[in-house]
Order: sequence, then C-alpha cells, then structure tokens
Amino acid sequence: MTATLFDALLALLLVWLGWRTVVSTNLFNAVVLFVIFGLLMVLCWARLGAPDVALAEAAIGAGLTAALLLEAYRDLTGNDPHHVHDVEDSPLRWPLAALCGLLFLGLVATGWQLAPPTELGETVHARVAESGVENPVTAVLLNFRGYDTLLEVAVLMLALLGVWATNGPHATLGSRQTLDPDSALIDAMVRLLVPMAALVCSYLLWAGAHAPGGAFQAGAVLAGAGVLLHLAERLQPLGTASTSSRALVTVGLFVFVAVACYPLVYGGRLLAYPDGQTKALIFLVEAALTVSIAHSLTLMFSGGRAFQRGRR
Amino acid sequence: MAVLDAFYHSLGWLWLVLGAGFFLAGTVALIRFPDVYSRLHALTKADNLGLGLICLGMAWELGWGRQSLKFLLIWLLALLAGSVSCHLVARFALRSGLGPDDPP
Amino acid sequence: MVGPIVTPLLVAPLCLLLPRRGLYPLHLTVSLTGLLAVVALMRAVALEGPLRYAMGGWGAPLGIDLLADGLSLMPLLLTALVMPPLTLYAHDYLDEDGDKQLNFWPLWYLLWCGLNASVLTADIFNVYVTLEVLTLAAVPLVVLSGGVEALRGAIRYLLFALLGSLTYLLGVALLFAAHGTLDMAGLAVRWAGDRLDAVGLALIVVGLLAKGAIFPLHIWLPPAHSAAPAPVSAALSALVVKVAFYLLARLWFWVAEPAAGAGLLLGGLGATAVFYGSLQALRQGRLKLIIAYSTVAQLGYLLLLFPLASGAALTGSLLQMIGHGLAKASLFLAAGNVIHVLGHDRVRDFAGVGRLLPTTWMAVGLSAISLTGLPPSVAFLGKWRLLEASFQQAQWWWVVVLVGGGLLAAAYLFRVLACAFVDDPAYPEVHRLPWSLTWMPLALAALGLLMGLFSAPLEALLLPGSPFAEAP
Amino acid sequence: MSQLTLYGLAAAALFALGLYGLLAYAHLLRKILAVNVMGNAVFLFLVALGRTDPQQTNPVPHAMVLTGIVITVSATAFALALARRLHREVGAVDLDAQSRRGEALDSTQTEESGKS
Repeated sequence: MTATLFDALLALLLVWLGWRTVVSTNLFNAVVLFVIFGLLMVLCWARLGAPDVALAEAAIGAGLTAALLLEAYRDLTGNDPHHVHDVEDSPLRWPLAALCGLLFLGLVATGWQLAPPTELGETVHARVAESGVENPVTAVLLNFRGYDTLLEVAVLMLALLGVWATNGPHATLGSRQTLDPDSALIDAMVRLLVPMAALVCSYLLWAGAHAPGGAFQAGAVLAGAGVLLHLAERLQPLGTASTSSRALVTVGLFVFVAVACYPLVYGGRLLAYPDGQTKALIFLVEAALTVSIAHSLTLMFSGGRAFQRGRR
Repeated sequence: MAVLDAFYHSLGWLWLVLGAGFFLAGTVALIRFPDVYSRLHALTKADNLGLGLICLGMAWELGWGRQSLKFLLIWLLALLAGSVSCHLVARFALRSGLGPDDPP
Repeated sequence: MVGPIVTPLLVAPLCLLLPRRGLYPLHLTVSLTGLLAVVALMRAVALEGPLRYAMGGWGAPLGIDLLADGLSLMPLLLTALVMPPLTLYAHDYLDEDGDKQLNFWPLWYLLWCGLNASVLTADIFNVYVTLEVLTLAAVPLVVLSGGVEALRGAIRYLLFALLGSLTYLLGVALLFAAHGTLDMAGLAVRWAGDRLDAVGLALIVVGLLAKGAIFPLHIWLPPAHSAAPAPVSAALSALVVKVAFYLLARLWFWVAEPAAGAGLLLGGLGATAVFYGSLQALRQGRLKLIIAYSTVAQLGYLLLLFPLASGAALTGSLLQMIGHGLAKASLFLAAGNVIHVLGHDRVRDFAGVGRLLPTTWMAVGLSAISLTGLPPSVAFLGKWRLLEASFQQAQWWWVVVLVGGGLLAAAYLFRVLACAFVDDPAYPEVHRLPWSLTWMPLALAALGLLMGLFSAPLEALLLPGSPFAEAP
Repeated sequence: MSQLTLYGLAAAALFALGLYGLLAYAHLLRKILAVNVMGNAVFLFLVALGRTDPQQTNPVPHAMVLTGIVITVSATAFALALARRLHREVGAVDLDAQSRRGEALDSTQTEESGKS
C-alpha cells in the first residue's frame, strides 16, 4: 500500500513542478524548478525499474540540460542575475488552456484501462543470450535496434554542427563572467572530481555489457567533467575548431558505421555482428561513442569553441 | 538474540528519523532566516548532517559490505559539492556588496 | 537496398575532415552511387515485388526492418534525381565563404541520409529518429545564410518541428501501448480501430501535418524556406516536406483503417491549402516567398489522395509529388541565380532579367509549365490521374480544386515570367555564370517534362504492393 | 491503481502543460523549457508501459527513451544556441516581427532594474 502512496505522491509532485515551471512568473524560478523536475524524473525512472534510463536522465537530463539552461538564462537576461523578468503571456491564454485541458481529458479517456504490452518484452528476454551482452537494454540499444542508435549518434553530431553553424567555429561568445579562477577551493575540487568522473565513466562503460550503464551514460559523465573544467577555466578555449577536435567529434559515428558495414563485406546484413566477436565489437563501438559523446556535449556547452589544455 | 536484532533495527530507524529531522530543521531555517549568509550557513550545515545520518541509517540496515561503502562515498561527495558551492555563493554575495542582513 | 542510406552516412564525417578542394570527387561518387542504387532497387522491386530487409538479421518485431515497395520508391527516386544537381549547384554557389563551407557539407550529406532513411524504414519509432535527423540537418542549413531573418525562420521551424515530432512520438507510444509492437506490418495486422488506435492515429497525423507544413500548421515554411540559401531551400521545399506526406500516406493506407470522414477532413485541409497558398503567393513581393507559398499550395494537391482512396489517386498524387519536386527545385535554383546576380529578388524590379539570364529564365518557364500542370509534364499526369479518380469516386468537387489551383498557379507564375519580356537598357549583355549555376535549373525543369513522357514504368511499379492492388 | 495509470495520468497532464507552455508564452527560453517538459512526459508514459511485472521489465521502451533523451538534449542545446545568437544579434528574446535593437532593450532593462 505504501508503494502506491509513494508513487501517487511522486506523480503529484511531478505534475505540480511541471505546472509551476510553465506558469511561474519569474524566469529564474522556472529554470530552477525545471532542474528539480529533472531530478525527480530520475527518482521516477528508478521507481519504474529503469536503472539505465535513470542514470542517463541524471547525467544528461538533470545535469547537462541544467547547465545549458542556466548558461542560456544568464546570457538572455543580460548578465545581472537579480534581474526579475516579468512574463508577458499571449492574449489568447484561456482558449489555449481550454485546448490543452481538452487534450488531457481526451488522453485520459483513451488510456484509462491500459495494460502494459508484455509480448515484445518476452521475445527480447528470450533472445538476449544471442545478442552477445547480458544487459537487455544494451542488447536492444546496440544490437537488436542498433539502427536507431546509429541515427541517434548522427543526431548528436548534427546538433553540434548546428551549434557551430549558429556561432561559427570562430565566433567568440559574449563576455564570460565565469568563476574566479584563482580560488584555492576550486583547484582542490577540480583536482579531486575530474579523475573521479573519469573513473566512474570507465566503470560505466565497462559495466554497460552486464549491468545498467553504457556509452551514453559514460559519455555524459565525462561531459560533466569537461563542463567543470571549462567553467573552472582549466581548458583555455581555442579560437578555431581545430582538426583534432573535429576528428574527436566524428570518431564515434565513423567507428559505428564502419563496424555496421563490416558484415556487408562477406555478405551478411548491415549491423549483423559476426558471431564470435559481438561482445568485443560492441565494446569497441561503445568506447568510440563515449569519447565522441563526451566531446560533443562539452563543445555544445561551451558554445562550439574547441579546447586545448592550459589556463587562460 | 531476537532482542539484539530488534534493538539493532530500531537504532537504524533512529538514525533515519534523526536525519529527516535535520533536513526539516534546514528547510525551516531556509524560510525563517533573514539574509543570505545565515541561510547558507543553516542550509549547508543541517543538510550535510542530515544526509550523513540518513546514509548511516541505510548503511546500518545493510551491515558491512560494498553498499555501505557506496553510501559513505555518496556522503563525502555531497559534502564536497555542498561546501564548495556554499563558499562560491557566499563569495559572490560578498563581492556584489550584500550586507549581513539585507534580504537577497 | 542499404546503399542509399549508408553512403551519405559514411561520407558526412569525411567532409568534416577533408579540405574543400577534395570534395568535388566526393559529390560525384555519392550522386552516382545513389542513383545506381535506386535504379537497381527499382528493377528488383519490379521483378520480385516489395522487398523487406531485416536490419542486423533480427526480423520484424525484435529488430528494425527496411521496406522498399512502389510507394517508398517514388520519394527515393525523387531524392536521387534532385539531390545531385543541387549538390553541384551548391558547390559553386557557396564557394566564397570557407568557414560556411566547413559546416555545410556534413549537414548536407546527413540531410541526404535522413531523406533516404526516413523513406525506407518500416518501424514507427525509427521514423521518429529519422524525422529528427531531417529536422536537425535542415535547421542549421537554414541558419547558415547568417541573416537575422534566417535565424528567426530557423527558430520558428525548429520549434514547430519539435512540437510535431513530440506529438508524433506520443501517437507512437499510444499505438505501442495498444499493440505492443513497433513494426508497421505487425500494427496493420493487429489494427483494432478502437478509440485508442483512433487517438494514436490522430496524434500521429497532427505531428506529420506540422512536420510537412500542411495548411493549418504551415506558418513556419515561408520564412524558413525564403531566408535559406538557394540550394537549401530547394532541398527543403522539394524533398523534406514530401517525406511527411509519404509517411502520412504509408501510415494511413498501409497500417491503419481510418474512418471515411477522416479522409474528407484531410481533403478539405488540402483544398484550403491550395487556395490559401495560391492567394498568398499572388500577394508576395519577393520571388522566394512566392515560391515558398507555392509549395504550401502544391502540398494541398497531395492531400487529395486521402478522400479519393484508390489506385488512380495514389498514382496521381505520387506523380504530382515528383513533378512538383523537380519543378520547385529548379525554381529555387533560378531564384538563387537571380539573387546571385542582381542582389535582390523583388519581382517589381526584374525588368530585363530575361536578357540577362536567358537559360535561368528558360528554366523558370519550363517549371511554370510543370507547376500549373500543363500536358507534357509529370505534374500534369498526376493531376490527370487525380481527376480520373475523382470522376470514378463521383467526388467531383475535387475537380474544382485541381483546375482552380492550376489557374491560380498560372496567375502567380506568369506574373514572374512577364518580366522576361520587358526590356531594360541597364542590362544589355548576358551575364556569365559558372556552368553549374546556369545549367542545373534547366536540367531539373527539363527532367520534369521528360519524365512526363516516360512515366509508364513508374506507374506499373506503384500498384503491386498497395492496398488498392485490385482497383485499376 | 497500478503504476501505469498513475504515471500515465501524470504523463498526460505534463504533456498538456508542456503544450500550453509552448503555445502560450513568447519568451524563447520558456518555450524550450516547455518542450523539455513535453518530452519528459512522453518518456514517462513510455517507461511506465515498460513496467510489465515487478520482476521483469520490457527493455524496448527503455532503449526508446534513452534514444529520446539524447535527441532531446541535442535539440535543446541547439535551440539554446539559436536563442542566444538571436539575443546577441538583435537583443530580442522572442519571435515577434519587429526586431528591437539591442540598445533599446538594454535601456528598458537598466531603468527597470534600477526601479525595482
């Protein structure tokens, strides 16, 4: 009984946070409420028995999106955080609210007596053994539905190309009022956290085969370390997008496409890993993906400018 | 032996309740205190201690083992993150000329 | 079968690394392999009927399948015919700004890969991923031209596209909840037509309407397509919006059994799109805006397939799609030439352009024939089949839409053509353009007419796999 | 009241809220927030569907949601880059037609923050 109570409370809290995020007058409140919403989502995924998704949501949804949103908030409100941004919503507020209310009632009316579909789940669990990895989610992600992931990596690269297209690989962003770099505390924190993030990332990468984890979660954790380094001025942003950073961005997609096409050489189908080396190939692909995901996400946070070591 | 187990478990529950109590105190302090610095002070201290107690309570239930060490790691990381961010917020508030008791 | 998807996917990261000079052979290889792969695929489908390719060898409900049949080959053929000339055109059109080139080619090839992938896939969640690849490749291309107008258009485009794909995804989630499978063939077998399926289909249709800029949700198209560089707006208008129509037709007829009234609703939307788009095109001052609103109008014709659900209507709408794609691409390239030479595209000041850019204006003339649906062009055949279908189904009011739309199209296109006959001493001699800028628009427009004469093999290809196989 | 109905209801409500947020507000950052709320709503519904029975969950929705999360973060990062570029170029934070010059907006801000 207490479990359903907890679920009901969590669902109610999520809806309340979503409502407050959308309607709160102060923009800064909206952003902070959304970050809390993301963190509660992590709890929700864990509650629904989806550890992989919880990990990814924590690293990407709550972590990186929050950093991106706060950075954008500061840029859009002219660099003075105490600026109260009053909201001027559109005149036709009430008809829109009625429309969305109607949509909600329609959705509830249709989906009221839904039962979760079980048939596909059984087939996946039955055939996980053939996929070369034990963790069913990684099996689906990289083997059964590997084509989705292939296109998804292309989407990530596209987003980075988009950021480069908007900012231009040489454009310098507005005045960067980042942390005061010479405070001792930040040095200590960076020196402690970054190696730990790298350790967690490599563990997640390796554990992806048999336990919750995988390329995306590992890449996102590494990206978090990259963002920290960037904020703490340890990575001195380069002007031009150097060939090395461009190569790092494409390595994930390149390796995945190469491995996908490898079976075509001797007549197999696309993405049909040869029997013996499935596990090794999947790990190779995941390693390459982690590197390029981490690099792309960090570049996206820094507005598309590449990096090199050393202080500003 | 059963009595010892019962006592052992009730001690575990005690840590959890105490931890929750400290979180409650921290939140009340956040609302009641007038200015930035005292709020920061209360928030960081109370929540860190609260989290420590809850981690202890959880580890208590599981006994010695890898899980308990993970809880300890969680607590240490939270301590690190909490203290550094508190330091930064306080310094930023000080730099932007906020006196000890004018509202944020 | 997998060639058209994998080649651009392999080439895209290469462009990011290769210097600009080395790209030309790359363009030729991708264009040629794409064309050859599609021709081979068409021959295979003609011989053995629809082909199904299990990705990774896992089979339908577990893995993802690709499906190549008559319906999916038409947009695939259109992409294979339109993209190579656009690539050659873009290579010369964009040569001045090195930095812009660096980003352009990877985006261009991933757009190409998204176009081919979204047309071949037979898995409704994979459709969501390919639509995202298309959107996130198209929006940066719009932004590349750098102006504030392009930025505004791109943001509006991205927000509409995200709204569309999230609504589509919710529809997919509902169908997955009802039937437990993501494969189109599996869904078709299990389709129960109850309230859950109806709401799921409705959400998917709304999502695709937003993606395809069809009438009520078309607001993002004119600013985005007119502000983008010429080859990009050509690719967007001719190809990207067609994918949404293809998916709508695929899900509507192959997967779902929708209520009769729903078809009429979509037909009504199409009719209003035709009239609204044409009237708006008449009012516009700038050439690129006229062409963009003409796209909104011509998409309306394609929607007539849904109320007239028959073999003839299917053939008609697909031929109209191909005709419109070729003509619209050549029109946008011609507009690109005019902007490249004159620096503006205000139709009022086009006096004497006919003398200045003879071959470009010839291309505009030929594509005007296609757009208004005059005899030799593929678009005419498409409209003719649609007329035939509406007579068979005794829904004669669509005839009014087809003929009226043709007249309105003639009105706003001849207004543009008239400038060729006004002479202006300021532009005495012919302006020399790089070879690809002059000949590509003409090649595309001529192709639109030639295919009208040789469209019999295309029609034979269409009917075997479709649900209307028995009706002529 | 199984978990699916509970989280399904929450997902439907969040989707409607996100849609309202996207359509009703002019500020770009609000629109992007609303899109993220909508995305999370659909993913919540999908993972709730994956919860067949307490021991064994259906991994297919989990893989779909993982792909969705990465796509959503890519789209959000790109949208934010566009919004910041629009603010830098024109000083506008919304899409309405008249493009106010940067200084005009900053002047209102300074006197506004001065007043408050």
